[in-house]
Amino acid sequence: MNVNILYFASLREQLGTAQETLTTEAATVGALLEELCSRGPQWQQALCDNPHLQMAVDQTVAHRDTSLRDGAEVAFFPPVTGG
Amino acid sequence: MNVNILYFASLREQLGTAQETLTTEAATVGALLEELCSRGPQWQQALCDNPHLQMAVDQTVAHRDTSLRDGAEVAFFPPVTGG
Amino acid sequence: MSEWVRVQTEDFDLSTEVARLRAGRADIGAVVTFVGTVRDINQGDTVATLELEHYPGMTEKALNEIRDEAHRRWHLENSLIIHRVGPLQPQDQIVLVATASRHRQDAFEAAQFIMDYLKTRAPFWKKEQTPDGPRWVDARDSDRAAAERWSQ
Amino acid sequence: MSEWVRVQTEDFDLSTEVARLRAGRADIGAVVTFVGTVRDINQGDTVATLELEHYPGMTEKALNEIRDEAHRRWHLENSLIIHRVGPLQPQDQIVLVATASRHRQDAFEAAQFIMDYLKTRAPFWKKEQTPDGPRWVDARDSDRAAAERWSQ
Repeated sequence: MNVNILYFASLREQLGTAQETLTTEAATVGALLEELCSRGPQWQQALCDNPHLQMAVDQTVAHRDTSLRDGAEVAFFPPVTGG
Repeated sequence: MNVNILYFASLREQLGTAQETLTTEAATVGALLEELCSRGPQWQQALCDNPHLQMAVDQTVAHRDTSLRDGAEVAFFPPVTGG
Repeated sequence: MSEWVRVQTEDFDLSTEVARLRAGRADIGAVVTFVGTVRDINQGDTVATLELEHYPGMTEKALNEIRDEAHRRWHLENSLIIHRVGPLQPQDQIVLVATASRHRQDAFEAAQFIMDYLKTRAPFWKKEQTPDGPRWVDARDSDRAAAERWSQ
Repeated sequence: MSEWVRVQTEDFDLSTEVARLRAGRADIGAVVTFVGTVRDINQGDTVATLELEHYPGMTEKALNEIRDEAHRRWHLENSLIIHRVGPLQPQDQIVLVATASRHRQDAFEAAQFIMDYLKTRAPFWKKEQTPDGPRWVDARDSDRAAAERWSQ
């Protein structure tokens, strides 16, 4: 299946990418994270070693055990600082 | 001594007076109230029988035992309802 | 009358007053305003007009004391109180309280404190014109309770 | 985007927005507004400009959810949230939350609730330009604590 992944703010800058479409077998956000972090230390550090990492699936706050579906929009971002 | 007495809102309407200057020997607001209430049942009811009566001396919230001085401004009024 | 406490018959403009409150103060991060307005219904009856009476002199003194107390209790960069008097219609603005601070908690709490104290300590009285004739508005127990929570 | 939740680059006018919030609602007795503004100093450093990034789509969804929750928890006649994005300067307005209710306690509490939830749940991120270069603003523990007090 395909998922559309978005990166925001400091994560976007650290990873040098704002958006990608990935073909994956990951059933959950957690499995998708493992797949992304296997790309190298930069990904490991920004995503898997980041205790403050926030995530959303289809624009709703998600967790590592949130399920993915084909065509899902997955977003990773740091804690929000608006207002 | 002379005191200047002000009546506000519903009290002003009940007593039919907004202001008077009174020559009195009353040493406290309480003594002044007794003097005013001796004028008749209308005064007794509006002032001395009124559990919600508020009072001020020289534009500061006062009580029955607050002292009076010559030239003092004494005010009687109901609970406030602004805002 | 202080620059930051006004009792007036005229209406006020929120944007103008907030701009004045903030002018030249780049350390402000939060502005809270409260505007009280005339409702067309009170205690089940239609209100045609409202007349606001006050005690000139003591009113300004009481409002300044409330404002000073708010500045003692919270870290405020500035604050403003405007209260109208005279005849008012439904939907008219009655009162403006505006507070400015670095962080929002100070501005929020100080604005609530000023309103709670104003409601129970500033000598204003409201008289409503209803279909059954004029009546003086009664003080509310809920206002007394709201003011008491700030007692130290 | 809902009529009462807006994400925009343009500035807003407080009086205009409050007039729109109140239009035709004579049962409103209390309007509380919160305006967040850019401070020229943050964490000890001079801030020259601020850039606000957001997550288009999720932002509006999150703000609408926060607004709906406020209407479930308090008796509100209306409310409004406007949040700006893009480059901002010191003293610029960032966010407006406005709440209108019959009695002031609802408006005050709902405005605080919306701000506390917005600060911790709406996907906005601030980047400051300081003399030492650009930096992403850190989330504040005090904002997390403020949001937690509304947990049921």
